[in-house]
Amino acid sequence: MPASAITSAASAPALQLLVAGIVALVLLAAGAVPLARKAGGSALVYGAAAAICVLVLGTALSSLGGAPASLILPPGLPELGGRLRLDALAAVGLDGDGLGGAAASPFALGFPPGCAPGGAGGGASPPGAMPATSRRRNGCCPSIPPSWPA
Amino acid sequence: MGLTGGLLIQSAQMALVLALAPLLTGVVRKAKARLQRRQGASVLQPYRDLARLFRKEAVLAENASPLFRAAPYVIFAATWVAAALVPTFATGLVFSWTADLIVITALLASARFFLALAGMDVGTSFGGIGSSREMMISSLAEPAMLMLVFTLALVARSTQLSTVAQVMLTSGVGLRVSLALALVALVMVAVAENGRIPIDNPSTHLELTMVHEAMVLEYSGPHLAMIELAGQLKLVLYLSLIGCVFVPWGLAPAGASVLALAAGVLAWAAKMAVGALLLALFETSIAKMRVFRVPDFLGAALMLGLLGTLLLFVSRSL
Amino acid sequence: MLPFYPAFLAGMMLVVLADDAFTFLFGWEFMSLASFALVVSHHGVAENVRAGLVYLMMAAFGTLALMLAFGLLAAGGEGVSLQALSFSAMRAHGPTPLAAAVVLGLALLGAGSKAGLVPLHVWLPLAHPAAPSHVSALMSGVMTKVAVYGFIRIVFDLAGPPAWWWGVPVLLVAGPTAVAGVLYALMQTDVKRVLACSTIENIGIIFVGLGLALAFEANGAPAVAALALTAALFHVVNHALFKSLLFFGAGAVLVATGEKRMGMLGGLIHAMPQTALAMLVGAAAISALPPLNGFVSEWLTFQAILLSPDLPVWGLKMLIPAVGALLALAAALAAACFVRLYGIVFLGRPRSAAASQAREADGFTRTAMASLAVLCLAAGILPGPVIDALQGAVAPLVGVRMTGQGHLAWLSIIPVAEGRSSYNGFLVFVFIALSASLAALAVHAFGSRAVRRAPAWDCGFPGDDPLAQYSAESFAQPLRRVFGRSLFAARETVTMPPPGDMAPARLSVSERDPAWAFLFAPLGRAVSALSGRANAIAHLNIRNYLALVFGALVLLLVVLALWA
Amino acid sequence: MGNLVFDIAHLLAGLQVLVSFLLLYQDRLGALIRVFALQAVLLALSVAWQAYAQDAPHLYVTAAIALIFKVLIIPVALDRMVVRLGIHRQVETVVSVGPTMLAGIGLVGLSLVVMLRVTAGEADALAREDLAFALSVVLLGLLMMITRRNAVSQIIGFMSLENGLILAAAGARGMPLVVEISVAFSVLIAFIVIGSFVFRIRERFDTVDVDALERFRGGRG
Repeated sequence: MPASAITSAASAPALQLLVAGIVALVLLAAGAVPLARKAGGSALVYGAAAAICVLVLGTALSSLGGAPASLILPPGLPELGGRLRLDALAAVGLDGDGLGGAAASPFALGFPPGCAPGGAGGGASPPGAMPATSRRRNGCCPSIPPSWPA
Repeated sequence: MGLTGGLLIQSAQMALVLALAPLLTGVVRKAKARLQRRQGASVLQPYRDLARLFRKEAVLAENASPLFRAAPYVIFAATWVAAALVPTFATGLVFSWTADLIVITALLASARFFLALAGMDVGTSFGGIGSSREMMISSLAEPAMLMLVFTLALVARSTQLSTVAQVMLTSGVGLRVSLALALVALVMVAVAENGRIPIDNPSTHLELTMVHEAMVLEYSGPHLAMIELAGQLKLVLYLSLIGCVFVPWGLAPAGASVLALAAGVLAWAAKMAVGALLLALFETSIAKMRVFRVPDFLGAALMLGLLGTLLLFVSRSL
Repeated sequence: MLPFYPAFLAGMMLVVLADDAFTFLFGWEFMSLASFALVVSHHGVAENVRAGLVYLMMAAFGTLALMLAFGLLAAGGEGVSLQALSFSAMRAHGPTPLAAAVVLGLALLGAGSKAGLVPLHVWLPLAHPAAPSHVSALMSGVMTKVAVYGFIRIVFDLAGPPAWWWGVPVLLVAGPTAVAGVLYALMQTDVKRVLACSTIENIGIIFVGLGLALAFEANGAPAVAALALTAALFHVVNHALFKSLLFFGAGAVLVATGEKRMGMLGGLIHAMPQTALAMLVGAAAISALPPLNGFVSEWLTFQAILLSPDLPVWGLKMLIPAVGALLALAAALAAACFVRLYGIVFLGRPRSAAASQAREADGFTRTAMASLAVLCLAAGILPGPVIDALQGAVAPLVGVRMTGQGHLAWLSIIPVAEGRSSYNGFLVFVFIALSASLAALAVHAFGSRAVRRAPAWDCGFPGDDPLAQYSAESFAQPLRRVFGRSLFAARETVTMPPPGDMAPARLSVSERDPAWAFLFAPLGRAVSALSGRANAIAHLNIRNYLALVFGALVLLLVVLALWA
Repeated sequence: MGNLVFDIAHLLAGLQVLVSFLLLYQDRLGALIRVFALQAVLLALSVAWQAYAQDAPHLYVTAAIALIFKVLIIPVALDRMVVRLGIHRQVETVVSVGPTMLAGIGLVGLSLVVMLRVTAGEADALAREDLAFALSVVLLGLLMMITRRNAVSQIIGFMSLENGLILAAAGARGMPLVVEISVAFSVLIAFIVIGSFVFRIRERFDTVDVDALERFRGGRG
């Protein structure tokens, strides 16, 4: 299996772009580890993820009608290599991925880190009396005055 | 007749439906009063009520949100569009292909969706009672209606109302058991959807029993007028739906002459009157059901619809 | 938590692009593990960790099923080389009918456990809410779609021509999934759990479409199969849109109030108007209301169901209308579920201090939600172009394309035949908008424009305690009483305080998930019992271990003797 | 002449299996060590005879190694260890001798059946015979390790198992010397480790009973 990425069928530039997108996402994941602690880190990561997803969405939409393209990448099983194929069904699936990512990433920018969804604590149905929910301030959830006027 | 003629008929139908809706309700109330040996208000009383409400000022609860003010218009619009798509005096309307029976059912569902939300908006427990029960009733009535649509679609091989009416009119479908089941199921669903006696009492003021009334408790002035009109339009829709599918005689075919159209209107008016009297008779002869007997009532309608569909397979393929 | 987000996206994209079993499973497992890491990102809360573990178990089970399925598919090839693992080799020599049937079952298990088909859905209401909102939006909106893609790729593309009965198991699982999913959503009081359970319902609708496509394709009606498959794919796109929108709204509410329980929210429309508007569009779309996109895919599915009498097989003829009834029931219950969710969270009066001091979400959130809401409306109004775009994917799978919808007059869609049925989202929207504005004009022109604010009439009762409003449990009480009593063993218990004690009485609702009670709990007990007994092996002494080694050796020799 | 070679090899291998049974039978440590030395002698003879039969000179080296280490050095070391440890000379068995003997017979039968079936294609009867006996010596050695409580007797079981390996190696044609040496030396290393291990046990718990270790290993599950 030659080391370079041989292309059996006509591998449209779209497929190579998509592979580049996936590789970029994986690199972003690796890069995000040191960034996680820095202040602007999450914004940078989510912004980059949003950009890549928009790119993927674009290429997927453009290749909905196109002829299927396939690609064999060196990493993968010895005789088989990592085979990738972009046909219409894969394009529809990618639309979903790209769209979801492109919408979720900007949303995540607005979602301050450290806001534990369970922060308000579990609890069965609302207690009879008005809950005196005093809660330490943790970034996003506003601190609630201990006693709320009945 | 061309497009303009078609448009004319379509707009004539929409205007006719809108104009006669309060009259139909007036006739039903008058008939019920007479059956209960009461004088009863005049047949035109609903018009006066609507006019009075239009002139009064709208009192909104402090907690009412923009949705509360916009909901009546959306509810009225959805119901009016649905009513306009049901052929009354002529089939083959210009816009009949924009929507079929499933879309009409869904339009009524969206009207109910916004009505239930508006009911909950003010934040009183009565709005909650109304919306909660309305949603329970609709979660059974809508599947029954859709099973009805299946039966009609299997008989007429189409869900377009005008095509269904055409098939019923011309091809001599003949008496079929499944159609009879479908008729009974449609009547039951119509009673449930319009909040008539066995399910909900339209003229009640006893909080615990009301469903439709509880949701619109906080409305007043023009908003209440919109919702009342929407309710009356829905009654006209269901009666003309029953008329056009099961009593299709007198429907003017597409592109018919003005005379045929006039005959169509008369036939339709007659059907509406007979329908109103039957409804009044039915309502005075039955008492309101407990809320939790309603699921059995509507469950029966769903089973009738499903049975109708399955019976149709048997009769069609034998 | 941050690095796993791009990894999760990369994994999903890799699965979709994979053209051989190894890359597919590699991407699949990569996606599962990344999403597991995201689910337990808030590991401070105990229930998140439990949810993560249950999710990991189900993900492993799903991958095992898919691995076996690919093994069967690859077995078709002649030589025992790795080349057989590539999808093109699998397509070249399809599996034997028996192997194909087993592959269908395995694909249903594998993809079904990830998508959330009923018996295997138990992890979904636990895992999706545990993740941060943007991740649960991705998991519900996109990851379940990757599972559906996996099912379609294996069953429609690789497993060769379907047998006549292939539609039956899929429909038998999909119908109950739709109804059970939405009924379970009605019982929940946590916003994100309601959304996760409604994902189960939408997956049921998608698999009904897939089951219909299988049934029609196998019984010689490829045109209707194309319609059913298009309906399923259309609903895949729709669900990705409005479910992400709803999860973003839930996230915005969570950020604004720090509260997930519906019983503590209420009246948020006053504080968060734009979020409320976007959520209204999302709720209306998922309840399949006409001008929006949810209705179009359900309408197409119903059109496919209406064509069932053409099928020669009696079983399918009876099964499909029954599944249609289940679908209609699920649609109506979905509307009830989202009236409840929207009404209790956004309308009414705030039920807690947190809800009363909520603030509107920030710019990014609102733009993300607004864009998705506009897409929902666009897909609802212009279904034709979307259907044509999907034909590229449908044609190779069922062999035939649906008739072109893009160019039809007035943007309407006619799936099968002119006289049969047609729907025009655009005109319906125009009519509603026109008549609503007409009515508004008439009121402003003739009616009185005076508006006065006054305390709510409420039949004269002065009570202003916000807890007197309907809560999540009380709104679902009629539906719980009608549907939930048998299936979910829903019980309401009232605990009265001892006489003389002034403590308030409490009414609590208890329900259990039948899949958990009858399938997974006994399984868990059996496993722990077995492992209890097997635990003794860990505490043998050296000599016993030697005995074990010796026993194994002797056993192998005996086998060798008997078998060689 | 051919069958004489076969007969003697057959005799020596058979004797080794017999001695393995003897090992199982012994109940005193001193006797046990001496019987082990006897088995080592037989092994050396058998390897030497194989060397003569296959006229492979390197087998003589193996025979010499076996003779020096297994007949002289190891038994003497074990004897001194037993004396220094001062442990009681009784060989505690887990299962009484009768069932152990029956199990041994069963094992020999099994190894014969297996080896004859597995090597059915081989022409050379001598090698097949040798391998069969070697496998039974190995299995008997393993059985001894399992049914003995005393660490020293387990060591001897392990050593007789190793003898079986050497016998098999010698029997198989053309096994290079390297393998034999490595096998031998691995056993020696194992012996050293076990030896030190036994001394450690002796210091800490003043008993060599393996079950006694059990108490200090952490609670049951």
